[in-house]
Amino acid sequence: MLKKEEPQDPSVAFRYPRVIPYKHSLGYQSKFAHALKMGRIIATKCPVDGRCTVPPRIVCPMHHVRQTEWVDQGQRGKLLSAFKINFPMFDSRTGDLKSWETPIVSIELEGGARMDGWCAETDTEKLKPGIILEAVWRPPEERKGRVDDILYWKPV
Amino acid sequence: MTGERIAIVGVGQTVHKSKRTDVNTAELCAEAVEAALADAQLTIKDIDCVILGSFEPADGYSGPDKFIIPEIGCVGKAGFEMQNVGTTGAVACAAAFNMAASGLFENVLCVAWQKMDEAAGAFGRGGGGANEYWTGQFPMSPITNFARRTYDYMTRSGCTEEHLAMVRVKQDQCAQRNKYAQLKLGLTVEKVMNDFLLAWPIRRLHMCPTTAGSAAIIVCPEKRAKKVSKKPVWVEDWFTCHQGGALTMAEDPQASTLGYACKKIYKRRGITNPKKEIQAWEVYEPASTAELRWMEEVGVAEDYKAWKLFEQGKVGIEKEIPFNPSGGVTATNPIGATPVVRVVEASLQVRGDAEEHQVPGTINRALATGYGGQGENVVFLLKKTL
Amino acid sequence: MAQRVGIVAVAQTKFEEKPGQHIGELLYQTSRDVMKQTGLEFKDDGTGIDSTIASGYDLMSGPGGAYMFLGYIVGAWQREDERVIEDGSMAVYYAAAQILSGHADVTLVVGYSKETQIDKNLIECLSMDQIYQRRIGLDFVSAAALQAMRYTTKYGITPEQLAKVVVKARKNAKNNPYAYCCDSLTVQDVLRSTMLCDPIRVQEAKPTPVDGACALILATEDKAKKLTKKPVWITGMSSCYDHHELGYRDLANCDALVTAASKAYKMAGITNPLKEFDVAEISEHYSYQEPLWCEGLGLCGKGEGGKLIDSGKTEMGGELPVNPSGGVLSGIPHCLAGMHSVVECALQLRGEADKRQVKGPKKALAHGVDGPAGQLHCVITLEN
Amino acid sequence: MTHHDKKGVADIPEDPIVVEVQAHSNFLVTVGNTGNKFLTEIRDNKTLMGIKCPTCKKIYIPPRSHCPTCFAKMSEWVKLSGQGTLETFTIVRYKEQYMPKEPPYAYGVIKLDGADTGIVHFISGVDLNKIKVGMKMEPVFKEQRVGSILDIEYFKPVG
Repeated sequence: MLKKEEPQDPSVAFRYPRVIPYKHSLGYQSKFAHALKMGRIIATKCPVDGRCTVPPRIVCPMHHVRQTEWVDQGQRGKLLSAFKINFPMFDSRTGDLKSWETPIVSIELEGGARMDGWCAETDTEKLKPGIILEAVWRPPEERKGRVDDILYWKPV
Repeated sequence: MTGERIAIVGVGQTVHKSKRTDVNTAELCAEAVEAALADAQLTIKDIDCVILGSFEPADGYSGPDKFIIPEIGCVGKAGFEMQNVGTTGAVACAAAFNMAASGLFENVLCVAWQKMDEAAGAFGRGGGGANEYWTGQFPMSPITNFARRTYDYMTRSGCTEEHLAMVRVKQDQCAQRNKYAQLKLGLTVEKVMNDFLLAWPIRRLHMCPTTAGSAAIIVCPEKRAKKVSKKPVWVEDWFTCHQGGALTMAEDPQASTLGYACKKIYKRRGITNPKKEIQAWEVYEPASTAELRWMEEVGVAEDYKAWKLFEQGKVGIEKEIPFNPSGGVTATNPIGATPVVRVVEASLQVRGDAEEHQVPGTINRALATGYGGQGENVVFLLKKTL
Repeated sequence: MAQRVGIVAVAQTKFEEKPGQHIGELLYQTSRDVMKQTGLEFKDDGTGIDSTIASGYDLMSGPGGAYMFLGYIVGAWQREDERVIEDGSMAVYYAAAQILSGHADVTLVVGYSKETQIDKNLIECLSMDQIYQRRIGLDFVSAAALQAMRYTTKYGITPEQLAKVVVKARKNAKNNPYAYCCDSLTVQDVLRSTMLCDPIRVQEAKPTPVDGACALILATEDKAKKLTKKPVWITGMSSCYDHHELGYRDLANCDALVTAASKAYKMAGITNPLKEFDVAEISEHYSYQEPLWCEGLGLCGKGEGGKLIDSGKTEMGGELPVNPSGGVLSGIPHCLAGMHSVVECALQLRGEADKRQVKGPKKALAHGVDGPAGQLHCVITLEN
Repeated sequence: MTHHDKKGVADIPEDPIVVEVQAHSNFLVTVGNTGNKFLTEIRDNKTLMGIKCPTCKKIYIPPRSHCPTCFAKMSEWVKLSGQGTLETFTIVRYKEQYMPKEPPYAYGVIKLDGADTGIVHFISGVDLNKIKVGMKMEPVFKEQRVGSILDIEYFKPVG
């Protein structure tokens, strides 16, 4: 999808490279980032129906009430779905285009929240919904308070 | 509604292509505006309000309306720009409908565009709508979203890859009859099933292409519409039903507001049997496979059984269910303009002006939608008579 | 207008640098505030808030589609939720049109801006056309400076007159607990401050970065009367585009503003704005904009903006106090200025502007602007 | 599920974090046929061309394919001398990453002779403090021209 028969003449078309810097204030989500650095996953909980959400949300979308309670989600979860992507995509950690060998999995954590992750098991045949996966973290010094501080999930 | 009843009196779109080097973005919009004005037999002087719509991340601009305005001859006119990820064109239409129905304006122009040949390459990094700090940390894109959606659909419904291919072939058959459509490939089920696999079960042919294109509509309140147009298309109702990132795909792979929006809008308009009461459908399917679930959500198929209709050959321009007679989004996708193209196509169907891809019989009512993000939908109902 | 649209509640955050707060917190705080004032909740049966309209540039909140992840905070869960990507005044304009159209009875309007997260000049620069004006590095600051130079030289507006605008803004801001900059400035201080982009000095430009949010609830006439004892009515409104290329315009004029104002005044039946309005909130991102926009708004003749400043008519206690809140020059974030103008006007008309209250106002004028050198103006007239 | 112990969350700090990220993009800007003609004339002939509206009779520069006020299609090119009058100017004294020059430098709007509009460009070849509104200006072209508005290096006072 990149640079296919691109015009060389700037009077026809030219490249406009740009870099937009952002300084995201994580605000109430900071606690979530701190937890990731500590190797833990926490979620906000809706006071009405107890639903836990990752990434954390300031209000419950359905009930529109402030979610102030945080719940530890444990280190394990149930596999919901898994699939592999066969095309290169950007790695937001490095900004590079790369191929992804490992499948993307959706997991329902012990605490009830659902999130995405990578899976160590590359054979998607073996990834049957319902199997239990466990989080494998980057070494503490490499963690940045991002969801990808979880290196991957591996079947228990 | 307490405001004015409104009608679409003119529609226009560019011939959609993967690449346009002869025009810049503003000039691309001008083509659609010219077409809409010609269709309505109005001039730019008649227009008193203009609403613009573009999906900014694919546009290289922050507030692209500013440089589009002079090119479409709208200096000195009232207006503003709307945006809401994939439903951008749809909220722009909704805004145009509101402006016309408010009684403040006589002729409202709505124009939306995307020149994606400019954005290719930038788009992957731009994020394709998945860029809130956390979700952006996974390489999520419409492709992965629809892979998951379709995988989930297949598990629940029992439909096979072959059925998915049938949907794509039907889209292509429709697109071949639409002179504005971009992809006309002469597909067979076998060809689709052997196409490059992006993320199982999504193959490249299943995903919407990148398009340079623009579309425009002109909306008038009742009195004016009756005066200027022989074939006004009445806007019966609309619902910009968003969920604002309430659910991630992990939380609900079938997250969609379409079913809810349709139920609500049908109730409001007294529609009890949509399959019978709506004769043409232009539903925004970013991936051909999504069409199955959308058919169920809008009420033309039972839950998780839409694929059977394809098996039975019931879907097509001359068939029982005329779903996306234009070829849909899998054939043509200038993102910001895509929902406007749906409205344009639905209007043409209602007027009986869709030429080669006209659904036979009288189209009393048509439904068009816009889709965006992770299951956000906007629904429009258009009618032949008031 | 066939019927009136009422503003039934307004809210704003304090404007300041808020690096510790997520955008969502600002949105939640202000939207909850107006919901609390009216007792309204998000409902889908027509008894609560029917729709939400937000304003703000997409690239302000993140690199693309970022607002999508914020919509739920202001009630987007299976509800009407749309966004105007212009200055906040345009969101109010559209919300009022949506109510007039009968499509919604009660609409929540929100605006947010977090300048601490972004490079404001860069985002603004991305509005310029890519082939000619952005190519040479033109942004909103230099575009404004070109306009300021043309305007001041054509009509002989003096640096002192412009400095007075800043002094007035900061003085007024002292009475506004929400304001960001309320330092005591003298004309000399302004004139001695560093030159940013001739003839605009640092103190004559909008302070940045500032964060904040505003929210309003708009309702049909019937509902507004039930929801509050002090509804504020929108009586006239219009927006208008000008040329994008600076060279296509005479920058000493603001034709788009003249058109927008005349349309809004016609709707509201205003013939002598200076006399009929009791208070005005005008979006002035640079000092020269107050006299120029005042001319465009018909508060004085062409080229007489400087004299208007000298006359003291726009000071607190004058014939028509302009920006009792301190306005944008006291630090209202990008994209939010026009919505803030409407919020402040509503507070004035409700008599709830505390120390910055103008005495017994009946009619107010709110103004918002977007685009380089005032390409897109929006005028909203209000009444109590 | 499992018997994993769930811990309390009180020990997790809450102090606010600000993360810096950069969004990169590289858009391909299409100039279009009208812009192409204008830029190649600059490149090949060092000539500034205006375009004339058949209805309003106004001559626009930089050109566009539709009249901004009447939407008439424009195709009649008018050769301009390149000289014009400085309508307004400014001196940029702040630095931003997207600026093509090191401040301080000047922009001006030059109302071109024979056209109804002006063009925004750099002003140079003169002491910045001596730039005056109303000066007669002319373009200075780059030696190496590629077909861009930047092929005009700057405008300078005539003579």
